[in-house]
Order: sequence, then structure tokens, then C-alpha cells
Amino acid sequence: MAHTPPTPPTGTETAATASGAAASAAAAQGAAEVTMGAALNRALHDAVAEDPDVLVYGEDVGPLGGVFRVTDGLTSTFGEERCFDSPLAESGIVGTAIGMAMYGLRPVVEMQFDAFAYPAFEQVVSHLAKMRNRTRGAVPLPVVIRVPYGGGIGGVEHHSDSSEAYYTHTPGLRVVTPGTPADAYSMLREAIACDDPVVFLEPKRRYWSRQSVDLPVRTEPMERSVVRRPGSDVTLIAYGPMVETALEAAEQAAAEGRDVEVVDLRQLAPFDDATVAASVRRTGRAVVVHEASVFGGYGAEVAARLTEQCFHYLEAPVLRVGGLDVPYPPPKLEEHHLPGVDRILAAMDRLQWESEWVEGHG
Amino acid sequence: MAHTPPTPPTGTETAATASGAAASAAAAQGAAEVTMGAALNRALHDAVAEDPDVLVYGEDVGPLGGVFRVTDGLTSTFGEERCFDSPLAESGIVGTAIGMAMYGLRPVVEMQFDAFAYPAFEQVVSHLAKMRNRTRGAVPLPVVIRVPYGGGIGGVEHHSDSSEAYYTHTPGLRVVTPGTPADAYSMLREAIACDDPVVFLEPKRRYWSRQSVDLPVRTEPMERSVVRRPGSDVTLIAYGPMVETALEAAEQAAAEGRDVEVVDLRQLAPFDDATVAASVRRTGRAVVVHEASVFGGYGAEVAARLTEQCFHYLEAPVLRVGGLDVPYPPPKLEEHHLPGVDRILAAMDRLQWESEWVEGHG
Amino acid sequence: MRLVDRHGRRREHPSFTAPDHAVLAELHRAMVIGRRFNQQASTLARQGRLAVYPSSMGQEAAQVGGVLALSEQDWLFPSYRDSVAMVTHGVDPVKTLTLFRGDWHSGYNPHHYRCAPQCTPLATNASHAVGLTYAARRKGRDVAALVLMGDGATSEGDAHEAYNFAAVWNTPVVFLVQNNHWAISVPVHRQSIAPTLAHKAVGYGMRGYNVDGNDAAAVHSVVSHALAEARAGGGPAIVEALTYRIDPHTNSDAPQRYRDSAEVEYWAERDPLARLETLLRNEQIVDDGLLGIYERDAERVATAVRDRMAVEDKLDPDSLFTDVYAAIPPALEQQRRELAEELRQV
Amino acid sequence: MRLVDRHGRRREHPSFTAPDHAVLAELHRAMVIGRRFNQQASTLARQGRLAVYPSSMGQEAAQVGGVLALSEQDWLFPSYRDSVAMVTHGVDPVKTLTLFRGDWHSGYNPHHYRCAPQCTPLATNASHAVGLTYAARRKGRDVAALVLMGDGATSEGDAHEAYNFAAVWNTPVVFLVQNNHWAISVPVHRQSIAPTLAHKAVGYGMRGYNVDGNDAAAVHSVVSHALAEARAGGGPAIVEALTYRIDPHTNSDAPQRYRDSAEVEYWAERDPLARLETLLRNEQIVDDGLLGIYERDAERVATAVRDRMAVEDKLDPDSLFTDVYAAIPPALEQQRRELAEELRQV
Ligand SMILES: Cc1ncc(C[n+]2csc(CCOP(=O)(O)OP(=O)(O)O)c2C)c(N)n1
Ligand SMILES: Cc1ncc(C[n+]2csc(CCOP(=O)(O)OP(=O)(O)O)c2C)c(N)n1
Ligand SMILES: [Mg+2]
Ligand SMILES: [Mg+2]
Repeated sequence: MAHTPPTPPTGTETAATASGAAASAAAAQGAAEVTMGAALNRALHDAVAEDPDVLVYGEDVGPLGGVFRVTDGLTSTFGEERCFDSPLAESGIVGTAIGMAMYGLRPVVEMQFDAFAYPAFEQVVSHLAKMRNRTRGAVPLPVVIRVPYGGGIGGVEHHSDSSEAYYTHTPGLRVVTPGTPADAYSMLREAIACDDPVVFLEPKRRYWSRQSVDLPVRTEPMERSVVRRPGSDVTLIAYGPMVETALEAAEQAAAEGRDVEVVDLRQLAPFDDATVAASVRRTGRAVVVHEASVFGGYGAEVAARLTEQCFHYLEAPVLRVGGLDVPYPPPKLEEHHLPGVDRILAAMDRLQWESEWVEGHG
Repeated sequence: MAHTPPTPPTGTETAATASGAAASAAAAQGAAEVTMGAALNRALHDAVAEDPDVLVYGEDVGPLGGVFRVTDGLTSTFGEERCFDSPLAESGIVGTAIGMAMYGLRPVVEMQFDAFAYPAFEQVVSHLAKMRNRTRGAVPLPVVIRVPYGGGIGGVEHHSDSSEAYYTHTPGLRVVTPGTPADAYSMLREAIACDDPVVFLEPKRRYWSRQSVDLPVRTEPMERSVVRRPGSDVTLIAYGPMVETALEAAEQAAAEGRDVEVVDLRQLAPFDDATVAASVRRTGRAVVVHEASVFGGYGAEVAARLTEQCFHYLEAPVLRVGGLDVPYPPPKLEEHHLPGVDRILAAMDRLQWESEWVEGHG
Repeated sequence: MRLVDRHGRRREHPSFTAPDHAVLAELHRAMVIGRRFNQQASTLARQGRLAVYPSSMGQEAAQVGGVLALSEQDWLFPSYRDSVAMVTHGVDPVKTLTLFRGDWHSGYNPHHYRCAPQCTPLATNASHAVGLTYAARRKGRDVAALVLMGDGATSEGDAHEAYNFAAVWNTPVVFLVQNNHWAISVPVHRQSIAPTLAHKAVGYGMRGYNVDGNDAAAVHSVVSHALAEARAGGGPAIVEALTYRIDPHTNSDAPQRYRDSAEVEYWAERDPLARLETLLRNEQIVDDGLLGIYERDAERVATAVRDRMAVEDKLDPDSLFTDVYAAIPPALEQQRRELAEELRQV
Repeated sequence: MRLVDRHGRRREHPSFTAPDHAVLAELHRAMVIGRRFNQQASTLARQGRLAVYPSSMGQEAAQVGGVLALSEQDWLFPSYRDSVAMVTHGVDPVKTLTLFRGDWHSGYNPHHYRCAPQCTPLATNASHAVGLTYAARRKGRDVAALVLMGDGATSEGDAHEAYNFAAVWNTPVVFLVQNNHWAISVPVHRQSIAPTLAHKAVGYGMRGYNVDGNDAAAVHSVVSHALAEARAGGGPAIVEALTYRIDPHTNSDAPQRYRDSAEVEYWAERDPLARLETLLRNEQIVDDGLLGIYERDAERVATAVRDRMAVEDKLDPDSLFTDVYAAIPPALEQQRRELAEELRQV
């Protein structure tokens, strides 16, 4: 019953190391096993090294290296000037990043946990997302806001929110989230190089997920969704922390004779319709999965637009699997909230494979 | 081209009177024409008069009576104790309201305009929505946050946001919005009496809409959606400012021989599935309309859940009509952003009335 | 702190001296233009040519005094109330009004004028100024910034965070708080019970100054001093300029609901233009001729604004789509096509 | 402000006197229990019986001194770091740990203990205290509140807004800032360059006090004074208690990355328990016998916590649904049924 997270849960922070300075070194010697945390760390190192305008700041990102160690080694390698701790105030952090970007820097700021980005909500929605448009393109804001997000690490209240729906509904922001270490590296580099503001959601429970990959690596452009696993019976749409879960579910379904295609959305907004719609037109069935509460969640947008675009290809409604419509539970109950393989398989089972029940249609 | 709002637009505030102390008097003499602003004003008067624990505060709600005059006359009638101006800080306003509610008061606070509620986002999401659950019911928070929302009044930037999607995705909050003066009165009374925190979205462009109604009035319970206009061909789902627009569209469609049912959602979260699903099962077609940007908007939830619940009754995908996926435009361009009758009619036309094009299905 | 009293007489101060004659004349000229601009814009609002106008009538000294203290390379971070400051700073007066006209959210290229977009969400641009000056220093440029904010705005959490970041990072920012006694209908004594708003500086380890905001010479002198200190590494500062909003909050406000006309009269007697004019005349720094020229300059600005505002700009709905992102994403491109289609059908 | 120096000697102060013997003894007893509780909880965290524990080792005087100054009817608004304060305030020690155990977000009925839920989002409960005391006054009850916050938390906009609301509304709240020198890995000199955090009070027209936070007598004396003033209508206050977090931020922190062990040693020599014990012994307020009883009381608390924590509470997943709203809405009721079904199938 008691949930065992990959590392000690972080009540009021400072979790175990997700990266470690060793990552860069290891990666240098050919395809090594790299964790997502290490890949992100390497991306920051490389971005700071390559572009003098890139700087990293926030709460505890300096000597500590971040509570997940994603910024590990930046201060010691590049100095205080390039990576440092700011006063503890998220609105101030985003506000100053906006000002820096107005003058040509490319700040990468960290919100320590998802719920602690909320104090900056006004800056994000009313300025960060709107400045370029407000000034007819004269003031782009190349700011990256890194947000470790989602649950599954046994964190106490406020440490496990999935806040993507708040950001994806805000025009002017790019919202991206990697599902693999390679994407973590590549997408973070791209986000930092991007002239739009990017909310970079890091699936914190996957900081310790490993992949064999040579860094630096460039994967598909972040605005493209990718098919992570081809399949013909049903399209399973996931992103961030759920990519791994979706792939597991697909494996298990395969064992039961169902051929599941898994699409990893990667950039949640703006949306890449082409990839996922093509998949659904092929399979005729779709399930979208995320950790966030289902009601008003990002999955609603995916389901609604796929239905608009693929209605006559659909054998069944696009189903959503997600968190319950309750506040994020305490550690010992989070397993009941988070969608797992079983819930995904159950949803796929509900996709009206026997189409005897078709009353009222046509 | 230049948009003429019902009153002088409020750049940086203080719009013309939406209510007026006269409202209460007028209503007392039998079914009078009442504006939505006056109905809200009367609801506040009656609530304050009836329950000594109710109090109203915020920015400019005192002697000025609010920039839309919705709190007009409260301070002069009931004294400073019951309606007063606080320091200018939205997070502090919501935070203190939480504290008051913890000790048995029923505060009704005003966020002057939608975008100016964002500074309070953390208090709303991380405390207001969660306190009852956090304390296993020991600390309910009967707080009402009144938010004049939406556009169409020629307001400059930050004065016309539709922020419902941010709140409806947050479990623990009730989110309601009236579409008529009678509902405005009744739902505000209900919201104030409710033991759950309520985000009460007031469609500011409808403050001046009139209805002949005797106040006080009790309409259907706020958690019920209502059919505002029966029809058999298609269900048009609207709320808040779009109810009037939807009814207009239905009238116009009727002239063209299409029988449109209009459902007014009223309480956006938690959702009343029964009413709207029953309507869609009857009509087989649905369009949901709101002012907010379509992407990740509340309409996505409505479309997704209706599709889940009524898939085999649907002749066409549930379509969404809403604002563009851009930051809210300046006054002179807002007409292009806001969904109007034409855009609704066009969407209804796309609902595959000739069902010759049905390839790939069944 | 006051250098010129309301009768136009000089006052001695132990640490501040009034600007020289040329600057005094320039302050007056800018106020004359600013006053005229306020009147013209209010008229345009009454005529419905502006959607809204928040006049700074009565606050011209605070705005002009602050802005003229800036150096060539410095940035201004104005709020909605600060058109006069912007015009003084060199922003095209018509572009200052773009926001209020409802044509676009901001009418100018901020880099061109070293002037951030006018800020509506209170206190939120203060941290932008901190970030911008931080970035400039990193790039080796000597750039300071002047943030304009109201008394009401100081209650917001964002003000606090910006003050603190500026102090801790030692960025050259001066926060000029125009305490005009009202935040719409809320009097300043409901915002704060501190002795002055300048006292807030203490909590950040900053310097705080309280100055007669209707004394352009004093404002100029204090802000110049604060800017000089700040750029020398002495840290940011809060300057509270005590002034008064003579006009309604905006043209659609109803001030009779919340304040006495006697209060307005009291402050009208302390008019910033009158007192500086008296001093300038008494000391023969300006004469009728020069004052006439100022008036004509002001009239020219007003006329140009009026004329240019008489022409409705053709606004292209397509501009809704072009600058949301660096490149228009495919889904938005589709909405763009759909709107173009809609418009063709009309 | 200090009344007992680190060697346990009394210090005179012009305006504050040390609490009487009974209170001094009680302060010590509470610290002994608090210290033991900190140790026990840290052990439980190491054993994996708690998901996390933020220890306040070294800060016992600040917490105990503050809480024991409260009257019967007053409320406490603690943060995650304030278990010792809560236990001293009377909250069941095991319920104090519910949050950290991961069983539920809060383990107790706030009304029962006049103690708000432990607050994690920094500085956000400060305004709750302002609202609560405001409401109590309206209801004719003499209720004051003590808000506990850290040095880091003072940088948040929410701290500013709460301070200001309290001052303007004149609500009886004392904001006790435990300046333990660190906000996780960030030293206080990166949070603020003000001479002290108590200086922040000036900007709100409040009283500010700086006190040796490792001197329980001084903390008690200052907080008592501030509470008395506040309830008499003299306004709220900020009390900064200078102390030090001896343990890591939480059990999963790595303090060697950001601070010197020499610093920890420096502060260990200023231990709050040792100094009060010396004074109590020297002045024969307590003897070995009484100290032994304190130790046994502390041990009894620790044992009870250990024993009760050894039993895994049976948590009912159904509780996820029951208190989200006053009544379970139909759509949520359906999710509830679905989860029950899922669990039946397992
Ligand atoms: C965050 C935020 N909350 C509320 C408002 C609405 N509002 C606009 S102006 C104003 C009063 C501002 O007063 P002050 O800061 O003194 O500036 P002044 O208007 O007097 O120049 C208010 C409440 C806003 N613009 N932003
Ligand atoms: C709004 C918010 N931002 C960030 C955090 C993450 N966080 C938790 S504790 C902490 C440091 C707090 O330091 P301080 O206020 O000094 O309290 P202490 O932990 O020293 O008792 C941080 C950054 C948080 N809990 N809330
Ligand atoms: Mg003002
Ligand atoms: Mg601390």
C-alpha cells in the first residue's frame, strides 16, 4: 500500500540527486545510460557554455544545484554570473527574467515545484505570454521557465501538481514536456534557443529514467509530436511522465493481442495536429492520458480537436484517462489518483471493439 | 468598425453605472425591468441584510460602489463594517477572506477585472480550493470571489479576459456564471449561502442586459443547467455572456428553419451532465460557445464529455465556437475575436446536415 | 523635501540644490506641454476618440521632474497614468495614445524610445526594470531605469518583490511613487499607515526620499541624486512624490462619490506649473516671450495630436495573428485563414 | 534584544524583563520536549516512517518562546518547520506528523487546537491570520494570532500583503520571523540587504523587534509584549528571532553543498537549551530532579510517537472524495464508484 518513490519524497524539498556532475563526463564517452535529470543538466551546461546570453537562476539552483540537482555544477563551472540563487519570490523571478529578456539575455529560471509557480501566474499570463504581441514583435521574450511537475514521487501537498492546462490555455506561451532523456536534452536546448517564451515542464518522477544515448543529441523539432511505438488498433496519446506508462501499457496490450500506437505529444501548445490526427485516422480509436485531473484538463482539448478532425474515422469516442477530479492526494493515496497501466488498459477495453451497440447513429 | 460598447470602455477603470441604488426600489413594485448589474446589487444588499456574517470588500467597492457599481449603496446602507475598501492587493484580499471564512464569516470579495485576479491565483488554487479537503471537512471556506469577466466592452488590455478554464480545472472550487438578471440575483444569493468556495464570474458586457423580473427571485439551483429555449435540431451550449448571443443565434436560425435548443450551463464546475447530455441525445448535434480562446478552453471539456456520453447519438462532432487563440485584442479589433451570431450559425452549418459524407464509419 | 514653495519662492535645503536655470526652464516647458497634452487627451476621450484616458493633471511636476533626470541611455517604465512622462521622455504623443485609442496594446517600439509599454497590471513592470538594468550591466552598459508607480500600486506583492530584487542585486533603478492620494476611490491612508511611502525603503536596505511632488525642481533634484547614487553602485531607491490627481481617475470615473471638491481646490492652489512659473518670472529666467513660445510648442503638440487622431487608422485584423509567436503555428494559421474568409464574406 | 546570554547569564534590558521563574521553567520543559521530538521525528524520517521531516533543531527557543506567549484563545499559524511550536501549543504530536507521514495533508481539526494547518506555500498563511483575527474581532472575541515564517518567506509578495493588511486593519497578529540564516541553500544575505528583517516593519507603520532567537526568555518576553500591544489596539508587529537551523533543511537535504560545518558549530555553541538550563540551575529554579522529570516527559512523548507511528494507519481511498465539496457532486460520485470498482477488482 505505501508507495515507494524512486527517491525519498520531498516534503518541503531537497530531494535526492536527479543528475549529478558526472553526467556530462559519462555522456562524453559514447552512448551511455543517461537519466533525464542528467540530460537536462547537460543541456544547461552546454547552453550556458555556448551562448554568453544564457543565464540560470531561481531558488537553490546555485551551490546546491537545485533540489533535484538539475542545475548541478553550473555555478562551480561557469561562476556566479551564469547561475545563481535569487531572493525567494517567484513573481519577482519571472518578472526580472522578462526584463532581462527585454535587454537581450536568455534567462532560464526554475520554479522549484509546480505549485510554487502559481505566485508568478500574473507575470506569466499577463506579461510573458503577451509582450511580443503587445509590441508587435518588437520585444520577443526568450525566457524558459523550468517547472518540475507532476506526481509519483511521494511528495507532500503542493509538490505534485500537473499545471499544464493553465499554461496551454494561454496564447503566446509554448508549453513543452519531454518524455525521454534524449528529448529532455534536445528540447531544453531548443527551448533555450527559441525566441518564444517556453514553459518547460519536467516530469519529475522521470528524472531518474534512463536511456542509452549520446549527448549532445538532436531529436525531432520540439513542435512535432512523435510516434513512439507504431501500432494499428488504437492510438494512445501521452506526454511527459505518462509516455513511459503508455509504452508499458502498450507492451501489456500487445501481450493480449492488441496493437497499440503510442504518440508522445512533446509540445503541448501550440498543438501539432498533423501527427496525432494521422495516427487516429489510421487506428480509428484513441485514448489520451495525463496525470492532471480529467475535468478541464489538457486531454479535453486533445479529445475535442481529434473528434472534430477525425469524427468519421472514429469507432468509439476518444477516451480520457487521468487523475481524479480531486486535489492532489497525500503520498500514501496518490497511487489511486495517478493513472497507471491498468486504468489505461481498462479505457482501451471500453473502446467498443464489438460494434454491436450502435443505436441511434447514421 | 469602431466598436461601441454599452458604456464608455474602461481603460484603467471606473466604468459607468451598471446597477444604481434605484434598482432595489424599482424591483419592490412588481415585475420591473432589471439589469443584471442591478440584480447583483440587490442580491448583495439582501444577503448583507439577512446574514450578519456576510461582508463585502475589495478595491473600490465602498463609497464608489465598484467600478461597475455592483456594490453601490452597500457602504452607505450597512456601514463600513459590512462593505469597505481594502488595500490594493488581490492575493491579500483572497488570503484574508480565507482567514475570515475560517472563523465563520462569509466574505464576498471583488476582483476588479478578470486579469487582476491572477495575482491571487496561488491563494485560490493552493488554499481556497483545498482547505476543506485538507482538513477533512473541518474548515469549509464559504468565500465568494466575484470576477467581472469577459470582453465586449471596449476595454483596453487586461480588462476582458475569460479566465474560467483556469478555475474550472481546479477541484474544490465551484465556478458559476449567470446569463440572465434573474439568475444573477438567485445564483449570487445561492453562492453566498453555499459552504463551498465559489468563483462567481459576472459577464461584464451583460451588466446592462434587462429582464422583467420580480426581485427577490429564486431560479433553479445553480448546479443545474437549464434549457433556455427548447429545440429539436441542434443543442447550442452557452454560459455567461454568450447566453444572450446563443439565443439570438437560435432566433436567426429559426428564421432559416432550424430548430435550435439553447442550454445555459450556469454552474461550470462541478458539471451537470444530465441536462445537457439529455438535450444532445435528443438533438444529435451540439455546438458549445464561449468567449475564451478555444484552445484548452472550457468548451473542450464540454465537447469531450458530451462525446464520451453521447457518441452514438451524434450526427456530427461537437463543435466549438470561441475566441481566437491569441491574446485578447485591443478594443477596435475585439469584434473579430469574440464569437458572434454569424460564427455560431456558420458552425451549426458545418454539422453535416446532409449525411452523405459518412465514410469510414460503422 | 521642497526647493520651491507654493508661492514660487526658493527654499534652502541642507543636501539638495535646485537645478540650474536651463533645467528649470526645461522643466517648465515640459510641464506646459504636458498639461496641454493632458487637456487635449481628456477632450479626445470626452469626444469618444479615445476609449479611455487617465489624466495626470496636477501631477506634471512629478512626471516631468523624474523623467528629465534620466540620462540619454536610461529606460522609463511607465504606468497607464504616465503619458506626460512619456511625451517628455520623447515618445511620439500619438503613439502614447495608441493604447487608449484602442488601436493596439502599445503604440511604439520600446527599444526605439527606451520606454517599456505602459503597464496596466499594477506594480508588475517594476521587476522588469530590475531585470533590464541587470542585463544592461552584464552587457557592460551604463543603463539606469525609472519606474513610475502609484500609491495604490505599492500595496501589491509585486512592488515588494521588485524593490527587494533591486536592492539585493544592486541594480540602478529608481522607483518613483507618485502618491496622488487616491487609488481610484481609495485614499492613501487605506493603503498604508506608514509615516510615508518612502519609509518602505527601509525594509529593503534602500534609500527612501520624500519629496514635494508638485515641485518639479525638487523632484528633479532628488531623482537625479538617486539615479547618480544608483549608477555609482549605491543601490536603488524609492522616491515618493507627494502630489494630487486633480482630474477623475479616468474620464469615466465619478469622483464626487468619494471625495470632496474642497480637497481638489486645496491642491489646485498648489499647482506645479503656477509655482515654477512664478519663480522663473521672478528670477527673470523666462519672460513673456519665452513663455509664449512654450505655449505655442504645447499648442503645436496638441494640434498635431488632434489632427492625427482625426484620421482613423486602418487596422488590419490580420495583425491579431502575426506576433503571437515568432512564427505563426499551423493551427493558428488556420484560424487566420478562417477569419480572412469570414471577412471576405461580409 | 537578549535577556540570557549564551553562557546562561542574565542581561539587563531597559524595556524588557525576563519572564518569571515558572515561565522560565516551562519554557525549558517545552524545549526539552521539542528537542526530543525533533530527534525522534528525524529518526523516523531516516527509517522511512516519515516521507520527510523538516527539523527545527536549534530553533526550539524561538518556537517555544513564541507559542508560550499566546493566550488560551489565540491561534497559531505554523509553517512546515514548526512542529515543535505546534506540540508546545498542544497539538497531538502524532497529528503534527500526519502531513509528513503522507497520510493526509493535515492531521487535526484546526478549530480544536486553534492551529491552522501547517503551511507549505511560503508566506501564504500570513494573510489567513489577518483575516481570522479580523473575523474574531467582529464577532467580539479577543483573539490574537501568531504567524510563524522563515527568513526566506519574507521575500514573497504574500508576506508584504499580509503585513500591510494587518497594519491597515490593525488586527492583532504577531509575525514571528525565524531567521535561521538559510532558506534551504540560500543564505539570508541573499534574501535581503536590510539591516535586519525586523526593519521591514517600518514600511508598514508597524513595530518591529529583533530578538536573540536562541534565548527563549527574550523571545517570550518580546512576543508577549507585542501580543499585548496588538490586542490593546496598538497594531501588529514583526518579531525577528535570530536563530539557526542546525539540521539539514529536511532529511533529504545535502547541506555540505552550501555551508561550512564551522558555521554549524558556531551556532551549536549558542544552543538555546544549554543556556537556559545553566540559568535555571544557577538560580536554582530547577534541580536535577525536575530536569529529570522534563527528560522523562520528553521521552514519554517520543515513545508515544514512536509506538503510534509503528502502527500503519489504515487509509481509506474513499476519503479522497468525501471532502472536496460540501456534498459529493454527481460526476465525482461516479469517479468514486469507479475507484471502488477498481479496488474490488485488485
Ligand atoms: C493588479 C491590478 N489590480 C487592479 C487594477 C485596477 N486598477 C487600475 S488603476 C487602480 C488604482 C491604482 O492606484 P494608484 O496605484 O495609486 O495609481 P493612480 O491611478 O492613482 O495613478 C486600480 C485598482 C489593476 N490595474 N491591476
Ligand atoms: C511559494 C513557495 N516557493 C517555494 C517553496 C519551496 N521551498 C520550501 S522551503 C523553502 C525555503 C524556505 O526558507 P525559509 O522561509 O527561510 O524557511 P526555513 O525552511 O528556513 O524554515 C523553499 C524555497 C515553497 N514551499 N513555497
Ligand atoms: Mg494614486
Ligand atoms: Mg530560513
